[in-house]
Amino acid sequence: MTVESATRSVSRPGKKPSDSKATKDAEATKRDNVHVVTMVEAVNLALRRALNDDPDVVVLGEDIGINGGVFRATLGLRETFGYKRVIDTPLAEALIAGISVGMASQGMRPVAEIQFMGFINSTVEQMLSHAGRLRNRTRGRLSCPMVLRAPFGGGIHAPEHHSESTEAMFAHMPGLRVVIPSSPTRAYGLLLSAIQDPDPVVFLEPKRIYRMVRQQITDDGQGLPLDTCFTLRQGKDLTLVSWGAMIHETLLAAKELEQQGVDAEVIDVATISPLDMDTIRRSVEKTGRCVVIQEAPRSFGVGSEISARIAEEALLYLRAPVQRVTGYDTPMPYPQNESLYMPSTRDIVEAARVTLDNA
Amino acid sequence: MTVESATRSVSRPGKKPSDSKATKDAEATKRDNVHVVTMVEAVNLALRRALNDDPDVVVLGEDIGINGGVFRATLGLRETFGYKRVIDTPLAEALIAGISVGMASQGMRPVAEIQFMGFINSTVEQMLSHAGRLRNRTRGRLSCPMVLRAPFGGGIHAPEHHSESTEAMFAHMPGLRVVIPSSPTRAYGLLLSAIQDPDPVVFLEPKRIYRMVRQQITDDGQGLPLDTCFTLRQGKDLTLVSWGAMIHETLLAAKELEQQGVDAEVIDVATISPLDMDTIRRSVEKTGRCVVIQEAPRSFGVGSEISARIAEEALLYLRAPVQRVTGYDTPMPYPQNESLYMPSTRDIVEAARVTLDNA
Amino acid sequence: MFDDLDQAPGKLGFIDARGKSVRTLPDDIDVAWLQKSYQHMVRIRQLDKKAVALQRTGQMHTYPSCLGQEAIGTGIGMAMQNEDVLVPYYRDQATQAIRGVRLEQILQVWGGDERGNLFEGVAARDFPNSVPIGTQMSHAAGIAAAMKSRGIRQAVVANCGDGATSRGDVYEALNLVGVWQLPMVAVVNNNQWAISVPRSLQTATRTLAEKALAVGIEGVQVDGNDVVAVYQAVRSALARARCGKGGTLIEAVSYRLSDHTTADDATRYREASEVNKAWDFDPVKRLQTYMHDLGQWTPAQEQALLVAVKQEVDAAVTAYLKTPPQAADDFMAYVFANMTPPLLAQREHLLARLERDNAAQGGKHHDS
Amino acid sequence: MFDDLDQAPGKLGFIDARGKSVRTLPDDIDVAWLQKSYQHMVRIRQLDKKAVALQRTGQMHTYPSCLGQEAIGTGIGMAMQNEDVLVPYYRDQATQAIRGVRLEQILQVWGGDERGNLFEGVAARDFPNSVPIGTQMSHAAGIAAAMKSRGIRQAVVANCGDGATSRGDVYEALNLVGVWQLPMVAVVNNNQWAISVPRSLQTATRTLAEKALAVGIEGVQVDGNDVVAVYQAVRSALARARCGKGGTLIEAVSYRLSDHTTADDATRYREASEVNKAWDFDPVKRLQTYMHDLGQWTPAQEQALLVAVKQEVDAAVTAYLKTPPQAADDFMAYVFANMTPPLLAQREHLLARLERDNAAQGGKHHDS
Ligand SMILES: Cc1ncc(C[n+]2csc(CCOP(=O)(O)OP(=O)(O)O)c2C)c(N)n1
Ligand SMILES: Cc1ncc(C[n+]2csc(CCOP(=O)(O)OP(=O)(O)O)c2C)c(N)n1
Ligand SMILES: [Mg+2]
Ligand SMILES: [Mg+2]
Repeated sequence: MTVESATRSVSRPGKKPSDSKATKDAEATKRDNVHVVTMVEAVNLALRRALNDDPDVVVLGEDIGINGGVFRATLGLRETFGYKRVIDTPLAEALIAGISVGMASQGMRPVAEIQFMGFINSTVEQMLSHAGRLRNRTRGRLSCPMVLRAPFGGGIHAPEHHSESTEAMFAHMPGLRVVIPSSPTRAYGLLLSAIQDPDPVVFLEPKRIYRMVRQQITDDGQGLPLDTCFTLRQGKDLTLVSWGAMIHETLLAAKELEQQGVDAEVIDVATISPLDMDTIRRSVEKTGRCVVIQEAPRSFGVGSEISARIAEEALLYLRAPVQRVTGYDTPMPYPQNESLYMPSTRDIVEAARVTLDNA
Repeated sequence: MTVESATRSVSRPGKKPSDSKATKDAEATKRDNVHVVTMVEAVNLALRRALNDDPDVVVLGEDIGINGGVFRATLGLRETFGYKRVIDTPLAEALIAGISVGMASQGMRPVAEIQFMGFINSTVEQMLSHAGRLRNRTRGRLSCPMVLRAPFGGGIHAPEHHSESTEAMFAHMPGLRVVIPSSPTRAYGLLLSAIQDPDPVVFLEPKRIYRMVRQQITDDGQGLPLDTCFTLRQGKDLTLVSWGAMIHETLLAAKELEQQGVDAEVIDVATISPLDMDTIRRSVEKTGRCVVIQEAPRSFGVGSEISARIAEEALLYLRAPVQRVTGYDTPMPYPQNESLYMPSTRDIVEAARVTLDNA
Repeated sequence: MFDDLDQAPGKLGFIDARGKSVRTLPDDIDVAWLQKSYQHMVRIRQLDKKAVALQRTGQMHTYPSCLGQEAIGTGIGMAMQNEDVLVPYYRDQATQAIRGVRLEQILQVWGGDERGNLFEGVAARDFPNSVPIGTQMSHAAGIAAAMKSRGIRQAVVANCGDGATSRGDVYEALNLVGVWQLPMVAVVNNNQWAISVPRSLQTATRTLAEKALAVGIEGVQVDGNDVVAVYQAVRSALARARCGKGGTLIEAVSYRLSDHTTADDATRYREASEVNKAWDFDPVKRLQTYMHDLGQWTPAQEQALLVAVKQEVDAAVTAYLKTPPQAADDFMAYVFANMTPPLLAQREHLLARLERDNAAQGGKHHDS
Repeated sequence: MFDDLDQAPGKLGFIDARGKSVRTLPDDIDVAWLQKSYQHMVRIRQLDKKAVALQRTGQMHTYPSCLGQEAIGTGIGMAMQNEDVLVPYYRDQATQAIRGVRLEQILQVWGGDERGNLFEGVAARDFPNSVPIGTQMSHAAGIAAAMKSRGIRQAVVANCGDGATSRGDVYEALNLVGVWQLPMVAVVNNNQWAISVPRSLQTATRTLAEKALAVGIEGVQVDGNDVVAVYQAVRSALARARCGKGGTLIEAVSYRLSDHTTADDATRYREASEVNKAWDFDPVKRLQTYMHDLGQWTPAQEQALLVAVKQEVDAAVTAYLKTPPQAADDFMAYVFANMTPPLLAQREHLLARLERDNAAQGGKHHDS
């Protein structure tokens, strides 16, 4: 996908329409199934749509029922679909993943929520050893159409373990898709596709931007394609590649660069694995310069794969070394020093300048 | 470390000395604490040395007591050091990691064995959320000098889950060291250093080469440096970078290349994280060409980080794109088709040729 | 030997080690049932024997025999209905065979061929056996939850070993069975060893059945060498489960008469005398004695069975050894429903490599 | 309300909800002990109140109050010896404070400053509170194993919530305590809710204490709103543990009177009436009544205590608010004992960035 399908977007990142306008929009368009929503509301809309359209879909996790999830992603679903399809589980993440594998093996479509990505670690055994392998192990006899959702990333001043970005861990696991939306539109469309997908998907939601912008979405059950990058902005001088919440800073950086006369292309990877290198490579072949931006610790991250692939596959086009703007190889600091860890818009602009200054 | 310390090596990879000679050597030299050992015996020797020299060291895991471990890495330790220091645990890997964190926090030095790396997944939560963070979280008040050992990698025709190479998962975790020996000498020296290290170390033992070669080792309690690559072979035309069992094929490839008149440098990364890029970069600056060889699935692996760093830091020296020779993005096949997955010597030679043919 | 193999109060048993009936057999058990169960047990023992022999001669990879525990697998298999789902572990060959998994498929799995997991018919929705200890129990709970949510009045049987009871995920799954009243029967094959670790080093409880108390489900200990006891316990637990009365944890006390697997050497860690003693409790022999004493099993019948079983197993071995190789790219073709672009590219790479190696070596695909 | 807060047979209690003694107090409990416990409880309640207020005014991040559960933390703290080790979870402020963790350190942790975990003195080997639910229990088992292996006759107290009992790692740790006879006392703060999930959705067992049966250790249920009951249960469990008699699981039944944390809104999922009813069982009030009825607590004493506590907490708040910022590179400096070369390079990067941002913004380090 080379241009964002979401031409229906009504607001730009960083500009939040006034609440009253949003409410009016939402009401005016409800009849046509058009909603003006934040990303977390878009997740909710997609879950609602999936529950409505497919009786095999169930939603499960901790505090997702009456509480609507700690981020309210499942708000109201229990009321509409009942406790048998919107299921509060005991406090056991390995179990949540494991029963999802079991349910999915029998043709159900469990959509499990892990409350924060910091608590996803005990699902690794099930995801790596089973979810990603059931189809292959049985040569297609059984399969595992499950989704494991988790809010991820830092910047909300949460306690320890509430700000992790460990997407690289899942990206390296064969048989899994790892999908990360970065706008309401993409949250809606990608989550629907993830649920409809016949294979397991780890769906990571950048919680820092859960409520940052609103977009107008037609709740038509249309998914957006997985396994493809979204080019959010066309440009000829430089390629900026990112995913998740850092797309926000990346777009801001593109704007700042524009003011400096630099025309940056911005690619949202969206599906981290399998990686759509075609889009990225074609862009870099055009621009010759690339900055990859990731929030996760620097080493052995998703950005490393992208940087390596660019250099391996487009070396002759590269007019400067790929720059990576990343977190540090440290745990996320407790909130007081969290911002020291986080990559900033300025870091991206600076890295872009380094690639540009490189003759 | 630019040259292998192990000049004391008495046998070359691929050439196994006759058993009778080995036995004779071993007996002749026992008085001087010199042993001619395989890698798994070297691990045993290091564990024995550590248990002997430091009363705080304990060894724990499944079947490591009277059975001596399923690969016999802990053979005889129970008899010498008793069941209180060589401890069979219940069958629970998360527990093994968790109690190791607890023990280490009080100044003990637990060396835990996970029977196969395929069963390490339930330790991820403890390793990521606690082992790698205890020091940082307490600003140095508590620390976690533990070692988590696991045999890893394929090629021994074992059942499913017995052939995994998930080192990248741990390499991405802040606060952990990930160390991989590829010879008896390095197994002995690196394991001792890992045990003595004040921080947690994931120590992965390439089981395919556990018994491939013997080397003469002086059991003097001397560790080898962590955080450094070992240059196993100097060369000027091309750099081959690998770790673990693939070092075997990498050295064979270097020989084959030599016959073709190509002088390859071979670097054993050894400590995967933190990564000693200096050694690798200097080598590539010299040779201008590089092949990175890893057994793990191709995408988002340790090789991606190395390839990315080379291109980012030595772009102007690169005379051809870095080549990666890797496993595929699939689960390890069941034994019958395992060899289809495994990178081969020929693959390395071919990749080398590609970099060389690139003017 | 740590857990008593004798029948005792609190441990369900019908036919004791000497082949004597100590309790009236359940109504639905007749001679035909006993003979059928016996046949299954003899058959699977023969399969095990062959599999080990194949391994010793380099025609099989690591194999986990269920020697001495045939009554567990058989009792379960006899108790399950077709629409129930089995989530086995690697010593459930007997149950799998009863559910129609072909003997050669069992050999294929351990011979290193994923196609052995292509179960058909009754077993089409069963899980393949689980290698990572304990992890299968939450799959089973998920399947049970799916049944419950779909209003299907069937149940799941999920099995694991004594060592597995130390795993937290087994507890998590059983706890869910309790709190969600799931139609699931968990059978612990307590063969007293987890490789070299005796049952007594796994837990301080007197029985494993009493672990049910921590999760609010029924717990039953049975003589795992008495196929009738296993059958009866599983059958009534399944009946309860199917009608919404919740799950059961069944501890079947038995003994691992073989090495852990062909890769193991049990003489390193246990006494021959212990193993010899355990042979006195052989589940196969006792059933034979019992039927014989009933006048329902003659040497001629035994002879005929041995011949038939040998033929069947030999045929399976032949079929196993004759299995045509998989397509080289099979290990890529099933990772996802449709091969992703990266995998398609990697398949190109694989095929090119094989062609190269074939060209170089005339057939042998590639060495390392 | 799912688990009864009333005292009942099988649930240890000394002072009931009305402040009446229903059982002779243990010998070692005198008026001074009661007054001290009372002071601790009042102090921690005041701290909680201030912390929540700080959060509401933007001077504190997410904070988990222990309102209503002060008797648990206090009873544990009173029962522990200095050389015992505490492995707390995030509602153990009272125990931590008794062990000498400074009140401002508690605030620092939730204010987002790792230095709050720099405990000294008695608490120097204690763990910081654990955020990932349940994971701390195996740390505690490991510490207990270290004590046992070193022949130290002390014990570990490890705490978790009712929701945590669903986690497999909690079971694994307790099972180890059983089989290794470890000197560990596990206290479950059963405050009846895990965020919005009631206790009844976690497990089917009638009590949480009976989970001890599955791991072969002692299980005790106590009135968690009765500081004497908590103290007595922990004290005797510790005594048993220290002399090698193994571990205990103590379920302290209480109620979470506050929101889960300041980020939670409990009115979304539970009735005000339930919370109001639970206030009748307030652990602080009942002890006050009891002492008052004994003639050992006057309004003047209460007044003086409130003043003292307010002063102490205000001082802690002041100290907390005045904490000088950490060095910018502190979050890199303690990842390893010595900064690795990559981290040293990353520190360079960090410092350069800060300099750049300072230059650009005149002080403010950097926005995102
Ligand atoms: C999670 C995990 N850890 C370790 C292993 C290695 N392993 C294979 S079988 C086994 C012992 C299992 O014992 P038990 O549960 O009693 O079953 P049994 O083999 O005796 O039938 C171990 C430790 C594994 N397969 N999975
Ligand atoms: C492993 C893990 N999963 C989820 C969470 C998110 N979470 C924080 S507290 C909590 C509920 C804990 O309930 P309980 O154990 O009863 O303790 P309480 O907070 O009631 O004292 C949850 C789900 C977490 N911190 N850790
Ligand atoms: Mg066993
Ligand atoms: Mg609670």
